[in-house]
Amino acid sequence: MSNAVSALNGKVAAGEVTIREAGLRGMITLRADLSDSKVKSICTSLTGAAFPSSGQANCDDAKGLCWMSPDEVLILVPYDTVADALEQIAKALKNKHHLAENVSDARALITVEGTFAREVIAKLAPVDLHPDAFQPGDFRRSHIGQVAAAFWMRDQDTIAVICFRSVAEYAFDLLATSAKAGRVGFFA
Amino acid sequence: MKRYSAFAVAREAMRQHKGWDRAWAKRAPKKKYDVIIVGAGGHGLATAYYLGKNFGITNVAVLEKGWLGGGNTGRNTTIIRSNYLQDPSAAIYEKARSLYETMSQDLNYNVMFSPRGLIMLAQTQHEVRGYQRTAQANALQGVQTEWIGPQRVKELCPIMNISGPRYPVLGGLYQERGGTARHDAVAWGYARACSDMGMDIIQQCEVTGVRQQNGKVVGVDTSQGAIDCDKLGMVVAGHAGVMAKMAGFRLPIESVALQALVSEPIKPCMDVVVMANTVHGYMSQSDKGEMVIGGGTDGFNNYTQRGSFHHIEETVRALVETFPMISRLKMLRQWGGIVDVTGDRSPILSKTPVDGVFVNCGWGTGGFKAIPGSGWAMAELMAKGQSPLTDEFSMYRFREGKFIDESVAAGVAH
Amino acid sequence: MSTRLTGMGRLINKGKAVEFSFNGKNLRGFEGDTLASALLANDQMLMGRSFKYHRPRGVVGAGAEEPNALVNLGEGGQFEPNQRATTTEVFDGLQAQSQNHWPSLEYDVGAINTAFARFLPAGFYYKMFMYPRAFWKHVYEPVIRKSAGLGRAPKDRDASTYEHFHAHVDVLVVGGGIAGLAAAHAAGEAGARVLLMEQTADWGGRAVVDAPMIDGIPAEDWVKNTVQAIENMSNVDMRLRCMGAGVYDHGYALGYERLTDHAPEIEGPRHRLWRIRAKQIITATGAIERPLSFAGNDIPGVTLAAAVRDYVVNYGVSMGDRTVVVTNNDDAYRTALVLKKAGLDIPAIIDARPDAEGPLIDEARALGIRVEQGKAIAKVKGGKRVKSVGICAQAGEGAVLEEIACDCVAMSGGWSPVVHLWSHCGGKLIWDADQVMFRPDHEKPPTGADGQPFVITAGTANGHLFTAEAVSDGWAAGRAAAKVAGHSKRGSQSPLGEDAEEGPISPVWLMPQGASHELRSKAWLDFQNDVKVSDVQLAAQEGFESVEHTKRYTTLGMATDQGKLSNINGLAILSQSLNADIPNVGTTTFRPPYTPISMGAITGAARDDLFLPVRKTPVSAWSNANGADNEPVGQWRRPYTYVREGESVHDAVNREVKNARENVGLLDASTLGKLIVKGPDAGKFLDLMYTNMTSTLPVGKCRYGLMCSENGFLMDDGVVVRMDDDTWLCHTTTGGAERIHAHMEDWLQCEWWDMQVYVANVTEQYAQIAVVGPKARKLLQKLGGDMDLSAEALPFMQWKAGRIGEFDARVFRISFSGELSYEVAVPAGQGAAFWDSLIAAGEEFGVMPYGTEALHIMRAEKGFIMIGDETDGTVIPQDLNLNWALSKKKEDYLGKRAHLRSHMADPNRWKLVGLETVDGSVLPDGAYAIATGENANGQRNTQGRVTSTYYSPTLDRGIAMGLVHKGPDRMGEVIEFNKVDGTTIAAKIVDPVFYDKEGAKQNV
Amino acid sequence: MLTLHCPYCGVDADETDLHAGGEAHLKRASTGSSDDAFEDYLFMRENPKGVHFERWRHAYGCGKWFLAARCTATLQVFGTYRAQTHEPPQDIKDAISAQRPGWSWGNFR
Repeated sequence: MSNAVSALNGKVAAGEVTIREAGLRGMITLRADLSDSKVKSICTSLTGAAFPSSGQANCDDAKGLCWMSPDEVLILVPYDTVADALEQIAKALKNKHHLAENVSDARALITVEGTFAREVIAKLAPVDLHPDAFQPGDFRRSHIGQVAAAFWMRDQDTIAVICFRSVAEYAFDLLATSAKAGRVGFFA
Repeated sequence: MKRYSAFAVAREAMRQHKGWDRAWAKRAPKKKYDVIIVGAGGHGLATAYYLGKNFGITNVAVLEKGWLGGGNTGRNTTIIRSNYLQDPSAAIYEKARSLYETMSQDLNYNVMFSPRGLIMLAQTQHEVRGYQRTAQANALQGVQTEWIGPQRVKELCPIMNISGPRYPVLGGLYQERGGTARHDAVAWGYARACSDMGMDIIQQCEVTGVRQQNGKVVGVDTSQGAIDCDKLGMVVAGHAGVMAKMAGFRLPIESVALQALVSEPIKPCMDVVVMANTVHGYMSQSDKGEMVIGGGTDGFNNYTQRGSFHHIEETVRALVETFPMISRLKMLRQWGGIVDVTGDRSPILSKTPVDGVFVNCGWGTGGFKAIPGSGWAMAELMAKGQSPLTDEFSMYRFREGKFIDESVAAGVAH
Repeated sequence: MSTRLTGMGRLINKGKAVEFSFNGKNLRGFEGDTLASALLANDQMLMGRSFKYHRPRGVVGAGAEEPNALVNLGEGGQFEPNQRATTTEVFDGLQAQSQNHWPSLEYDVGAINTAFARFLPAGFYYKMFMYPRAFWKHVYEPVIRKSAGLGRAPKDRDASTYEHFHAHVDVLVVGGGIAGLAAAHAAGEAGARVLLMEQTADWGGRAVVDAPMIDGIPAEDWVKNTVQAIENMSNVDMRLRCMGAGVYDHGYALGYERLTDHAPEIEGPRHRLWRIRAKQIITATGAIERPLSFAGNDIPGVTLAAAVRDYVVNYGVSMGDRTVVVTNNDDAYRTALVLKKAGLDIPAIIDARPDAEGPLIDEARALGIRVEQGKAIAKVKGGKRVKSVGICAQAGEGAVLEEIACDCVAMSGGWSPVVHLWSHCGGKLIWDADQVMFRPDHEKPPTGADGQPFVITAGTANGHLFTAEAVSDGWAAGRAAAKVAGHSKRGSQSPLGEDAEEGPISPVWLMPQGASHELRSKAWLDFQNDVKVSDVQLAAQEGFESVEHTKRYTTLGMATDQGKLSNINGLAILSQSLNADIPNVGTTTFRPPYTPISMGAITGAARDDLFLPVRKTPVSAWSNANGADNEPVGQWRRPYTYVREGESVHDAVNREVKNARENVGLLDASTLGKLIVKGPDAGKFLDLMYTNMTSTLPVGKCRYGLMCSENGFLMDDGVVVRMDDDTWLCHTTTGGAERIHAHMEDWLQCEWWDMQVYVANVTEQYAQIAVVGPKARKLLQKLGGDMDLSAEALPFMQWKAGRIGEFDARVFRISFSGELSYEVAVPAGQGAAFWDSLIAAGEEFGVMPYGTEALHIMRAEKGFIMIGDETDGTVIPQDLNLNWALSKKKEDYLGKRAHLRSHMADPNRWKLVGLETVDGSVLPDGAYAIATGENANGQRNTQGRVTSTYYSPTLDRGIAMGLVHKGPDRMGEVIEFNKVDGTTIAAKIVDPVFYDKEGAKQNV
Repeated sequence: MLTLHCPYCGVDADETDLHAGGEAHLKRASTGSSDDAFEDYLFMRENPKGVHFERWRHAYGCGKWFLAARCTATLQVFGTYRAQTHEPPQDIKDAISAQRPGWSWGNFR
């Protein structure tokens, strides 16, 4: 859709750690029996990513899979391929109890990039972000400040954060404020 | 009993204060009492006091497993108000509030009741309607309250930010004769008056069993031995469920922790009590100058008298928004109280399945303000078997689906 | 006088002077000074006034325990009251003012209270000010209040910022003295992830002042080496100016880091609140020296002995020229030695012990210091400054043997371990009679989530007052904590300390032992709150036997230092008064924080715009730019109305109603909850959730659904849509989206877990816009697209998916206004553009947006109920005449059983009706219908109440809905409603549907 | 400030990520039940000072409800387990017995 815009339309707060709303992202929430091989294979074929185990995310910039709960996986695909992906899921899981919904417009993806990206998140979430405990591939659902958020590391200096669209501005400002307040030096 | 007065203080000052007696006598338990009240908190002591004062029943013991006034009586934010919506609540809380007006004189003990005025802020349209409804109800209940606009709120409490970016103040329900009192003094004053009537207040005495014959209470077992009685009042707040179990019945009660805190003392800057339910905080300034702040309760059962820090955070956050000047004050002390809440968040003052056993519990976060009214009503219930003030607060209302729900006016019941 | 010494002061940089002001006077200090040391260096001994008697107060300590030297600090948005001068580092431009006096610190009118002190004993206010009754509020209390409080109330908005930080560690070490350093070092070497925090600006604690040897080198060097070793460990984080504020359950701890208080020019947050989860917590929090209780011990110049030497060694400041040391232990001799060696005069050491011996005493004697044993101070003379002390026998009643001129008294009553952090989560204490202190009882530690101990106390805080045992205890604690956390790599050896031998301390709770009442009433326990020995004794006499009673009756320990200096001394006096042993009287509970922490730090970043999240719909930006007068609905801000220039809010609402009734209006309904419920058992499940039948709804159709709680009360409503064979879309109220989603998950997960149903909350996936009014169809048709929106193709209560213009849309023909209405859902990303298209295309039809108030009025005109107005948590569907929505066919649904209870089946319940005032005016919100007489409690009887009331622009009169006793049977009857002014207003009971009863307008 | 282990996603969740849901193992009384049974189900609570069973939702996490055995006097957690059960699993009961011999709660012991 040509006139679709993401929650913050690519807003950026640049600094030592840069906060960036990532723009339109295709997201599908799939609830199903995750041990089912057909479920796994459709997820993998849509994204090219390995099916994640509990607490993991296998994502690159455009595509990937995030383990949301024992019966839910979040599928990331390019925004304009969602309808097609939903059709493929429906076909693949025909006669299997499942729910697949487009949530691309319900959420915002914000990236936190910079040398103390971990600390920006650790200021806001009750989660151990120490390199011993949180590494690329790990995925965590929790809250930042007062809103629900899920995040994973794309690389050592980049964390991707997903939140609901309605609070994207709050989440962005909170992350930007935390980044601007500077380094704590705890994860040296 | 030596009467307290400025004259008595002056006289004693001349002889090094050697003449002051014990505020309440220290006695060993007798073999038998007409009435035993378990729990020497404000409610238990007030019950005993009014049994003596209103009904001439003075062969009474008040048993306390710790020290008197050591539970929620001494752990609350001392707010007194009666601006409740539902008739039964308004009746008992207004009875309490009116008794507070004369309590210092009645007890000859200065409880420092300070009717400095109380505002419940309306910060959403829903609250505006809810408090207007309460003001209408109060007018018919004989409770003096009024709906006031934001400018009047600001006049009464100049340190308040009434145009915050999130929840501007749209007005408030104002009770001019609401306020605060010195919480410990309420317990001590009642204890002294009870002792003066010849009642026994027995501390460090834990009840371990309720003895019954043919479905009627005949006494209690305690850490200081067995004591007989004709009637037994259980006024033990958070431990009501545990005591009910001893007597063989169940109660719709859960005990959770409530958070409160005070700031360091500063010079007077706030003459009213302010409650902001939308943002979950309330604040007043004590006579010592501390800002006394109350917050929310945990959602889980807890007997530890310490709660979770995130409630403090939520409350302080809201109050910094409402009163920006407190940001650079410091929290001096935080503590938790264990409050007992019922299925409809209203108290139970009731007969029980055991003949002669009465229960008074479930005051949740609203107990302190109710103390004299609760004692008055409970004494009447225990002496006469019935009281119009307690009729609706029966423990059997849950079975009938007849609740007393105060949350409906957006007023959190604290 | 107090003054700066040459050649001393290990913490100050004499090369860098700083300028600051105190009470407007410009003074100089050095970098590294505290405000207290800098004031003393300027001979400013008088720093404040006490709370009750306004007595002159000088500094009594040198650290966190200080009760006296509190100041108003800074100005404007940087102003802060009650700052301890002893923990405030000076910086250029610091402005401080003393507190609690009028007109000035030197001449305080309030000090007259001292003259009346004998009339103001403990608890005097409970016995006075009762008569006449009205005087309390109007005379007594205002006077008491005016004299209360300490610091000034801030006026300005806080100019600083704050932040939080979550840290997860294996071992948290609180305290950077030698024990804490050893612990952190040992735990770090073992491989644990360690956080070490120290509340002051320097490592080493007290050991560096007293300079014992550790591992064969002076403590200061050992500290330097150890700090360096720890800094080299990547697994240990070290924080200065960071206090362990509290230990909570399950290994939670708070750290309070002060980042810019000492240097306001640093950018960034002022304070950082650390929210820590630690597997093990080591409290190496040291000990605090106790004052001695003798008459006049509150006069400025009477100071803790260790503080006196701290000022000399750390800051090169002497408290006085002639210092009398008074003690019951050997440690205070160190003060005498330090002072003597600094060239200061020590007229005498007064030792209450009759026959103490040891190397420290020998050394004092060797330096020519007079040591008086078995002696005590009978009385200190002086006003704003010590002038002399009278010496007497400790065993006597205070007969003065000799008067010694001096300007400083250094006192030591022994040491109390800092056990606050140990105690809060249940750690117990034992009384150590030999050392005369409460120390942590290792048998009864605080336990964590696994039931195992999670706090280890180390060093002086553990009762180890000697260097050797303190440093090795810290080391052992570090090893032990790391091991519990799963780390036990081999490390270096435990450090070895050396100590001078010390003789035993002797408990001295009152000086002299047989002090008269006159002396006891001048012997202070709590310096800030003015609690004296005689006050505690009076409390005991009056039966306040529990330590909690005594504390509360006398206010002992309730000052801003929370009894750090007074608790144990007060407890000892109480136990003596009761003839009981100290451990049998017990201690009060320690509550966090250890020292006060700023509200700003607790708030963190959540202030101003970040105070609370505000939820925004795709249309919010347009609304806010076009006159929206918002109202908070949960975390959303919904336009109440869109006000045009020159228009009142009331006018705007009426305009919006009229326009929607006559032309076409747009409502941003995006906030309504949208839940997808899907699966083979979805129909069965929804039949349990809703009171009416949902499973039978045909695909393509919509139905109004009602939800009750298990307790029978109405909790939500909304339109349910059948999407396909096994999928339903359930609309909820705005506030209901998350709540009802969680409610459904709860039942699915915890009760009916065998059902094959999935639920997804897609509320925010769609912007939903209600296009309402007689011209609604024309407007949508003008946009084009591939859908036939005619009455025949899309009748009332049906839905379709397709395209409107270029937008992907689902169109629901539902109406909450009584008008022809389409609710159109488009993906949220297209929401703003879709709204813009409607506004642009609608111009010719007179399109206008409308807000929640117009929505409310239109639904009330139609007699539709509103959750939250007609319902308040006490209302059941039967009360609202919604029996038609209570399925009789279904065996079970939530609320069905509840409705069978006697009170809910009571025919006397108040029921919904419409209300029309006789005079056409608007009924007041929340008014009650009065009935005759009063109830047993003297309250006016009532027979109903207003639930919604509005001015209807459509009917040009007031309309209302209400619940009235047997209301539906009383149509046409006129009843009276109360007004707060005491008058009443008459209203007729009518049908609640005021407008278009046949539904002709919505069904076209 | 509790930390509870979520048996679904394996996370040790901070209390701020959780939502407390009251007493566990309530037996639903529906149509056909007596007034007593219905009152018991909706209102009567064990509220013990000691071993307790309760419901928690990993609200900000995986969204799943789970059950916890916890001591209300010490806040010790004996274990958490999935909600799809009518009584605590044996290993949870054993864990409690090891720490609190002779415990009982409702009909469980």
